[in-house]
Amino acid sequence: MSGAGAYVFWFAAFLAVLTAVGTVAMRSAIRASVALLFHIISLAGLFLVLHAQLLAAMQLIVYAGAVVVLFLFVIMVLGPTPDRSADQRGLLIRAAAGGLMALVMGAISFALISFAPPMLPGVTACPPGAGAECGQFGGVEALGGVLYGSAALPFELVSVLLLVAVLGAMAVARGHSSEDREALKAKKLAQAGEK
Amino acid sequence: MDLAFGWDFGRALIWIVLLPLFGALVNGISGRWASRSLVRAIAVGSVAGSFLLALACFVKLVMLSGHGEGAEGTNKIVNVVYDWFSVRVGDAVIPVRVALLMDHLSGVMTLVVTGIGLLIHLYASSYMEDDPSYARFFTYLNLFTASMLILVLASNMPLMFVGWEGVGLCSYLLIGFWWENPTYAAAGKKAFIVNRIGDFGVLIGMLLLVGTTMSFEFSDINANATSLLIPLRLDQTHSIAWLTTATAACLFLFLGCSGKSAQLPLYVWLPDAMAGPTPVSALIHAATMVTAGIYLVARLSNVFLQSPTAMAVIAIVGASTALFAASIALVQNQMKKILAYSTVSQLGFMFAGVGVGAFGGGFFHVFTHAFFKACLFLGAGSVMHAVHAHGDADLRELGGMKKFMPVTRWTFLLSCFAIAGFPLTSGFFSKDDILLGAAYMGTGPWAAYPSWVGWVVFAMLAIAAFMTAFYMFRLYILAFEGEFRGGPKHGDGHDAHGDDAHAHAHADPHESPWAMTLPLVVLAFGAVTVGFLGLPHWLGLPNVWEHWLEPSLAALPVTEGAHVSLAIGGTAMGVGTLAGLGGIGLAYLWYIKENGTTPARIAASVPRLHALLMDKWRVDEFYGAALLRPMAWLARFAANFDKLLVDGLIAKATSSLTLLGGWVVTRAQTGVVYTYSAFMVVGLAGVAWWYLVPHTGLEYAVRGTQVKLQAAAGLGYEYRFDVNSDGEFETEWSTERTIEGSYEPKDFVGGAIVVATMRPGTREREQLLEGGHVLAFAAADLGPEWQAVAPPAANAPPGTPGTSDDTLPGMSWSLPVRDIFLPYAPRGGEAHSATLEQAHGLLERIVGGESAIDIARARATNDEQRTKVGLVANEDGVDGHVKLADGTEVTFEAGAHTALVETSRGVHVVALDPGELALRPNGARVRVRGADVTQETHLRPGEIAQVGNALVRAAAVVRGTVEVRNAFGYTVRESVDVVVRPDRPADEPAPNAVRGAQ
Amino acid sequence: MSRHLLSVLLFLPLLAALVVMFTPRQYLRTLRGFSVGVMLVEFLLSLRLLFDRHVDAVDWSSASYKFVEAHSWVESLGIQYKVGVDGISLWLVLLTTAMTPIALFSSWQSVDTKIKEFAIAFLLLECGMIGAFVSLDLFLFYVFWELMLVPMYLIIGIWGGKDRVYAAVKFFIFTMVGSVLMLVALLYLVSQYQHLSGHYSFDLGELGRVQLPAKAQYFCFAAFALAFAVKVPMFPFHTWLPDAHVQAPTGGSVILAAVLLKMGTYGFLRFAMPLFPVASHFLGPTLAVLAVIGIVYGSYCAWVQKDVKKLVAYSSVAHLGFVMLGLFSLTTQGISGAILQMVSHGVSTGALFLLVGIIYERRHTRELDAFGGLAKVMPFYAVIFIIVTMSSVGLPGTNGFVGEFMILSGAFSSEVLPFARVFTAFAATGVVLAAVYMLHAVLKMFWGPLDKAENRGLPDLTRREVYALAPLVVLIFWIGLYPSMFLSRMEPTVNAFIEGYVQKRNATVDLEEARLGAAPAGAGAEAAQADIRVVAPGGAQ
Amino acid sequence: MELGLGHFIGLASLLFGIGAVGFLVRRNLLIQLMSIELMLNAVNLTLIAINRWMPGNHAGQVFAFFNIAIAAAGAAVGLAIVISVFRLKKSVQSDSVDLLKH
Repeated sequence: MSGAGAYVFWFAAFLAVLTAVGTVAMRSAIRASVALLFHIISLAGLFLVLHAQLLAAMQLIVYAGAVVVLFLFVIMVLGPTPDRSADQRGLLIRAAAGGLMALVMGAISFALISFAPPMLPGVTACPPGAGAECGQFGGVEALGGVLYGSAALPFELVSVLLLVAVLGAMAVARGHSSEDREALKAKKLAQAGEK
Repeated sequence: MDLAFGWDFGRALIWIVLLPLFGALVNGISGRWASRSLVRAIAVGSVAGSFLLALACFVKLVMLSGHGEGAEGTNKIVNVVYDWFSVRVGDAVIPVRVALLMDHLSGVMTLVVTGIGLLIHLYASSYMEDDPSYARFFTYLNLFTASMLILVLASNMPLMFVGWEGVGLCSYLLIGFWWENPTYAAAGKKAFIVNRIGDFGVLIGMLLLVGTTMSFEFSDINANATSLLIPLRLDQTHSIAWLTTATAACLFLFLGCSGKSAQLPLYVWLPDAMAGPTPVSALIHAATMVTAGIYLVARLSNVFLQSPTAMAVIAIVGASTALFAASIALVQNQMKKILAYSTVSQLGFMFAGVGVGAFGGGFFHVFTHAFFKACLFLGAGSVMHAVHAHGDADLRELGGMKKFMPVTRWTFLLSCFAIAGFPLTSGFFSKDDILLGAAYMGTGPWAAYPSWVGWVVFAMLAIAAFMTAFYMFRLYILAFEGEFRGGPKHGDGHDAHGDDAHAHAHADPHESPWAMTLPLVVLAFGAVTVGFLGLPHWLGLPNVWEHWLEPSLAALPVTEGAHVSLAIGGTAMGVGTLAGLGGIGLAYLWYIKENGTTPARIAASVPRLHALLMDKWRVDEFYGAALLRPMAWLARFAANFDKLLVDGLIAKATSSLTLLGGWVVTRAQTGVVYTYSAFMVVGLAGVAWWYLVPHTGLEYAVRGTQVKLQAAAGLGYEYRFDVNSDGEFETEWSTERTIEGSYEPKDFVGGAIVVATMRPGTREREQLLEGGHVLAFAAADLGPEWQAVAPPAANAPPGTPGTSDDTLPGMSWSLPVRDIFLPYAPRGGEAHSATLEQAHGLLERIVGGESAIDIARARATNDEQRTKVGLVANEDGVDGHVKLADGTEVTFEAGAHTALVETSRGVHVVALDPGELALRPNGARVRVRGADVTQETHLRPGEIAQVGNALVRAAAVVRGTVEVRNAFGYTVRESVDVVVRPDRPADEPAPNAVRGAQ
Repeated sequence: MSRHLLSVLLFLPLLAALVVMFTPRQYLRTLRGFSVGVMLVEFLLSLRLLFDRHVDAVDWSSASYKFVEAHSWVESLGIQYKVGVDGISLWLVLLTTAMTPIALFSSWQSVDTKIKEFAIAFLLLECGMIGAFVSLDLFLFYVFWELMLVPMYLIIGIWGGKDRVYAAVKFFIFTMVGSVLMLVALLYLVSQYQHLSGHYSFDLGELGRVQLPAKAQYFCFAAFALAFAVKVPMFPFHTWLPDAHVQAPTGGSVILAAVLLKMGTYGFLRFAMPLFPVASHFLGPTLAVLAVIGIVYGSYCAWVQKDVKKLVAYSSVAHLGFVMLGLFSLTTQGISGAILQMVSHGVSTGALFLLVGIIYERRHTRELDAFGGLAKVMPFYAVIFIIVTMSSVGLPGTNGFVGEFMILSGAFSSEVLPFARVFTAFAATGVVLAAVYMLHAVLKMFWGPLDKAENRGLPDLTRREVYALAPLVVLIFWIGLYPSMFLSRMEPTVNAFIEGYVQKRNATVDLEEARLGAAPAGAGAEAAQADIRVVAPGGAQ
Repeated sequence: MELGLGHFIGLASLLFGIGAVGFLVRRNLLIQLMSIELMLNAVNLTLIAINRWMPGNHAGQVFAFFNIAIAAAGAAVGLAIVISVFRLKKSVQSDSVDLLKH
C-alpha cells in the first residue's frame, strides 16, 4: 500500500493518537467527548484506507451520530459535578497496572511499527488471484451478503441484544434515588394521614 | 461297670452347672415378686441338686478309676456341649469348645464348691433373712456358684476364662451388695479392676500357651508342655533367647493367679472385699473363688514344671505373702479383717506349696482350708448376727461370747485349732504337706530348681505358721473368752447405710438359728477330720489324697534316689507342730494369763512399727501414690491433650488456617470497581506478554536418518537450526521455519533400539538406552524356543529369570557412548577397591543423573543384602584414567575400565565399548547376522538382531536444535532428541523373521 | 423377588421416604408408626439374606458374592449399579437393618419437632448405609458413602443438643476431607485401569486386578486410609466423634456408633486393603500402632470424662482400635474377630447410647456427678446397664469377649506385625482399662447413696424402652454364647480374602523387583509399561 | 513507504494502550466509558486490518460490525448505570462506588 493511502494513513493515525490522548487527558467531560468524536472520525478514515467502506459509514453513524451524542446528553443531564478529593484506595495497583499496560502496548506498537519495517508483504488494492468479488471487498453488497447470509443468526441475536440493552438502560436509569424514595414515602404517609 | 441307673454322666455334668444358673435366672427375673421362702427354696434347692449330681458323678468317677486304672479316658467324665468358636494359628484350626471335664482334680473341687456352697447357701438363707434384697443376693450367689463350676469343670482355657471372669463379676456384685455405702461399692470396683489386671495375665498366658501347644484343652496343653521349652518369640523373627515360652507363660498365668488368689502384689482387693455380706466372704473370698489360682496352677501343673524359674517365683511370692499377711493379721481388731488377712496368708501357703512342687499338698490345703476358713467366717458372721454388727465386728466390743453362743464357740475353736495346725486336725496335715514339700526341695532333689528356695520358703512358712496360730487364738480369746465388752452402743460406724438389716435392737447376744449353726457344725467336723485323707506318706501311712490326685497332677522330675527321708519328714512335722503349738501357747499366755498387757506393752514400745502394721504396711496408700495417682494424672493429661492438642491441631488449627486464607483473599475485594478492572488489566497484560516472547514449539518427523524439524509460527519470528547434533547452528537467521537434516553416525549422541514384535495389535517401539537396561519380552514374542539357550550365569542380570507371569527376560543392553565408562562384565583382573561414593561419582558422571549404583543399592536394600562396589581393570581394553567426583584421579593400568556393582543376586554390570551397542543374551534365543549367539555380541547402528519372533534394531539418538528470534530480538532455543534408524550395514544379511504368530 | 432382594432393601427406605414426604405432618402417629414399620419390614426382608432358599447361589460356606445384581449405569465410564453381599458385608447389612428401627423407635420418645423430616432423614440414612455396604462398584459406593453423610449431618445439626451446628459441621468436614481424597485416588486407579485395558470400569473386582507400583499404592492407600480412618475413627482423627456423639440426638448417636463407624473399618477391609495390598502390608503396622495407641489413649480419655455420652464415645475409639488391630493382623481369626467385634460393638455401644439417652430424657443432664444411687430408683435400668457394661468390658459369655479374644489371638500370631506379641500385650491392657472406665461410670451412676433430690422420683424403664433394649440384650448373649452362627458364615469369605490378598501382594512385590532389576529409573516405555499390570482375573476379590 | 499490517496493528495497540491507561487512571465514570470505547475501536481497527490482509472473506469486518453494535449497547447501559450512580452518590467518580465488597 502506497501513495495516497499511505498519506491518509499517516494523517489519520496521527489524528487518532492525538484525539485518543485528548479523550483520556481532558479534564472536562465535554471536551473529552468532543475529542472522542474526532477520534471516531479519524478511525473512519483509517477504515476507508482498509477498504471497509460500509464500516466507515457505520462508524460515523453509530458512533459519531449516536454514542457520542448520548454521552453529551448524559453530561448535560448530570451537569457539572464537583471533583472530590482523590481516592487513595487501589492507587498502587492502579498505577502499576496502568504502567504495565502502557509498557506492553507501547512495546508492541514500537516493535510492530518501527523495529522491523517490512514485516508483512504489502497488499495492493486487489491482490492477484483474489477473485472476482475482490473489487467489492468491504462494500455494502459484499458485507450485506455475509450479514444476511452466513452471519444472519448472530445478526438477529444482536438485535435482541440491543433491545435488551435499551430496556436495561431504561430500567437502570429510571431507578429512584434515596431522596426520591424518602420523598415518596413521606408523600404516602401524608396521604394515609389524610384518610 | 455300669453303676449308673442308666444315666449319662456326661449329660449330668452340664446340669451341675445349669442348675445354679437356672436358680439365678429364676430368682433374678421373678425374685422381686416371689416370697422369701420360694426364693430360698429355689436358691438352696438348685445348689443342693447340683451337689447331689456332683456327688453322683464323683462316685461314678471313683468307680471308673477303681476299675480302669491307667487306661486313658477312664479317669474322667467329659461332656462336649457345642463348639463355641475356633481360632487359627497358622494353618491349624483350633476349636474352642464348650466342654466340661470332671477328672480327679476337678471332681474334688466340684464337691468343695457345691458342698460348701450348699452349706453356705443354707446359712445365708437365714443370715440374710432381714435383708430387703434377699432375692438379688441369692441371684448373685447362685450365679457365682454356676460360674465357679464352669471355672472348675471347664476342659479348656477359654471356657475356664468364662468362669474365671464370671466369678470376678459375681464377686464384684457381691462385694458391692450394699452399694449404698460408697466405700463398699468402691471395694467392689477395686476387686474387679485388680482382678482384671490378673485376667490380662491369664489372657496373655493363654495366648502364649496356645501359640505353642496349638490347643486350648488342658489335657493337650499338659501333654505338649515340653514344647514350651523354646525361647519366647516376640513375633515371627524376634525372640528372647534367655526366656523360655514356658517361663513367660507361667509368669503371666501366675499374674492372673495372684490377682484372683490375692497374692503379692495384687492381694489388696481381698481385705476390702470383706465389705460384702459374711456368707459371701466365706464362700467366695475364703473357700472357693480365691483358690481358683491354685486350682489353675494345679490344672496346668505339667506346664509349670517346665519352668523351675516360675515355680521358684511362685514359691517365694507365696511364702512372702503368707508371712506378710500374717504380720498384718497380728494386730488387727476387726474379726473379718483378721480372717481376710489370714486367708491371704493361707493362700500364700498354698502357692508356696505348689511353688515347691507339692501340688498335692498345696491343693490339699485348698481343701482343708475351705472347711476351716468357711467355718471361721460363718462363725464370725454368727457372732456379728448375734451382736447385730453389720459390716464387721470389732474385737474390742466383743468378748465372752462363749456364754451366749456355745455352738458357734465350739465350732470356731475347733476351726482355730485346725488352722493353727494343731496335731491331727486337718490343717496340721495339709500344712505339714507344704512344709514337707519345701524342706524336701531344700535337699535339692530337682536339679533345675534352686535348692535354697526350699529352705527359705520353709523358714518363712514356719514363721508364718507360728503367727497364724498366734493371731487366730488371739482372735478366739478376745471374741469368746473373758467378759462381754459390747453394749447398746454397738454398730458404731456401721450404720452409714440407711437400710440396716439389723436395725431393731436386741438386748443380748444370742445363739443363731439352726440354719446357721448346722453348717457350722458340719464344717467344723470337716475341719477336724478331713485331714485324715492325707496322712503323711513318709510314715508309711496311706495317703488317699495324693493317690487320688495322681492322674491329674504332674510329678516332680526328681533326680534318682531322691526321696522323702524320715529326717526331712520329721523336721517338717516337728517344726510345723512346734510353730502351731507355740503360737497357741503364746496367745494363751498373753491374752488369758496376762490379759493382754504384754502385747500392749510391746505395741507401746515400738509405736511406729505397730502403727505400720495397723495400717497394713500402708500398701494401699503406696499403690495410690505410685500407681493410681500417676494413672489418673495420665488420664487427665490424655483428655486435655485430646482437647487442646489433637483437636486443636487437627480441627481448630486447620479451620483457623482456612479462615486466615479466606481473610487474606478477601483483602483483594475492596469493592472499588477500578481495582477490579486493574486486576483485569494485569491479566490482559499477561496475555499480551505471551505474544511478546517467542515460542519454539519444536516438532519433528523422522524417516530413516532424515529428520524434519518444524518450529512454531509467529509474528515477526526468525529461525535458525542445528541439524547435526553438534550444538552449532548450520543455518543463518531466516523466516523459514522448517528444515530437514540428514544424520550420519558421527552425529549420533546416544544409543537406542527399535523393537518390533510380530504379534498382531502391537506397535513398533522406540526406546532410548541407558546403562544396564534389560529388555523384557512377552512369552508370545519369544516363541517356544526361548528357554533353549541357557543364560550365561555370570552375566545374568538380577531378578529376571523365572519370573512367573507373561513377561519374560530377553536380553540386556548397554549403551556405548563416546569415551565414557559404563559398567561391564568382569573378566578377571584385579579389583581396585573404591568406596561406594567414588564409584558413584564416576557413574554419575558417566551416565548422568541416576546411576546404576542407585539401582543396585535400591535393590540391595530391598533384599536386605549388602552391596559391593569396586572398579575393575579389564585386560583387553585400553589405558585410561578417571577423575572421580571428589577430584581424585584413579588411574588404571590397562584395559577398558569397569565399574562393578555386585549384589547378592548376581553381578550386574554393563559394557562400555564406544560406537556400538552391546547385546547380551539372557535366556532368549538371539540371532545376529544369521547365527545364534549366546555370548555378548556388539551391534553396529542399523544392525538387526532377532530375538525369538521379535526384531530388535540398533538405532541411534540424534539431537536437533532450533533457535527462534522475534521482532524484539528475544531468542529462545529448544532441543529435541530423536531416535533415528540408520540403514542396515551392507554386509549384513536380512533377518528371516519367524512370522509364526501372524 | 429374591433375585432383587438387595435392590428391594436399598430402595424400600427411599420409597418410604417419598411416601412420608407426601404425608401431612399432622398425622404424627401414622408418620411414626409407618416409618418404624417400614424399617421392621426391611429387617425381616434382610433376614432372607440368611435363609433364602429360592436363590441357588446362597451358600454361605462359599466366599463368593451372593444376590449379585448388576446393571450398567453410565456406560461410557463403565459405571455400574452392582450390588452383592458376602460373608463380610452380610452381617453389617443385618446390623444396619436391625439397629435402624431400634434407633428410630427409641427416638420417637424424645424427638418432638419436625417429626416428618426426622423420619425422612432416617430412611435416607438407612438407604445410604445399606448401599455403602452392598456396593460392588466403587462409584456406586462413593455415591452411597456421601449420601449417608447428609442425613446424619442434618440429624445432628437439627435435632441435636446445644452446640449441634458446630458438631454437625465438624462431622461433615472431617468426613468430607477424607472422602474427597479417596475420590481422587479412586479416579487415579480407574484411569490406570483404563490405561491398561482400554476401557473404564469402577467395578471392584475389575479394579482389583490392577497392580499399581508400590509408590502409587502408597499414595492411593494413604488417601483411602485417611477417608476410612476418619470414619473409624482412628487416633488422631477421632476428635469429631465425641462432639458429634454428645450433640447428636439419641437415635443419631446409636446409628453413628452402631453403623457409621463400621463404614471405616469395612472400607479398609473391602477396598483399601485388597486394592493396595503392598501399601497396606507396609503401612499396616503403622496403622496397627495407631490402633493400639487408640485403644490405650481412648480408654484414658474415657476415664476422666464427666459426660457419660462422651465417655461412651471415647470407649468407641478404644473398641474400634481393637477392630483395626484385628484387620491389620492379617490373620483369619483377627479379621473374623474384627468383623464380629464390629457387630458386637454396634450392639453394645448402640445399647449404651440408648441407655444414656434414656437417663438424659429423665434428668436432662449426662453429668456423672449429677447421678448416684440410681440403682435404688431404677433397678431394672441398672441391671440392663450393667449387662451392657459387661459386654462392653468384654466379659466372657457376652459378645464383647469373643471378638476381642479372636482379635488378640489373631494379632498375637500375626506374621506381618513386627513384635506382634508385644503389640498384643499392649492392646490387651485395653481390657483392664475398659473395666476401669466403665466401672467408674457404673459406680458414679448407680451406686452410692441416692443423695440428689432430683434423682429420687426417676421412673424405671418404660415398656417402650424395654422393647427397644430387649433385642440388644438378647443379641449380647447370643453372640457371646453362640458365635459360630456368625463366624461360620464369614470365615469362608475371610479365608478367600486373605488368600487373594496375599497372592496379589506377592505378585506386586515380584513385579516391583522385576521392574527394579529390569529398567533403571527414567527409562522409556518399557519401564512405564512394567509399572502397572493386570493380574489374572479372579486373583483378587 | 510501504504500509504493512504491522503499521495498523501497531497503531491499534497504541490506541488500545491509551484507552486502557485512561480507563485505569481516570476516575470520572464518563471518561472511563469513553476509554472503553477507545479500546473497542482499537480492536475494531485490528480486526479490519487483518481482514484486509486476509481478504478471502469478510469475517473481520463482520466481527467489527457486531462489535460496533455491542459497543453501542454497552454505552447505553453504561450511561444508564452512570446516571443511576449519580442519583445515589451525587457523583460520577468511580471510587464512590465501593459497595461491591465481600
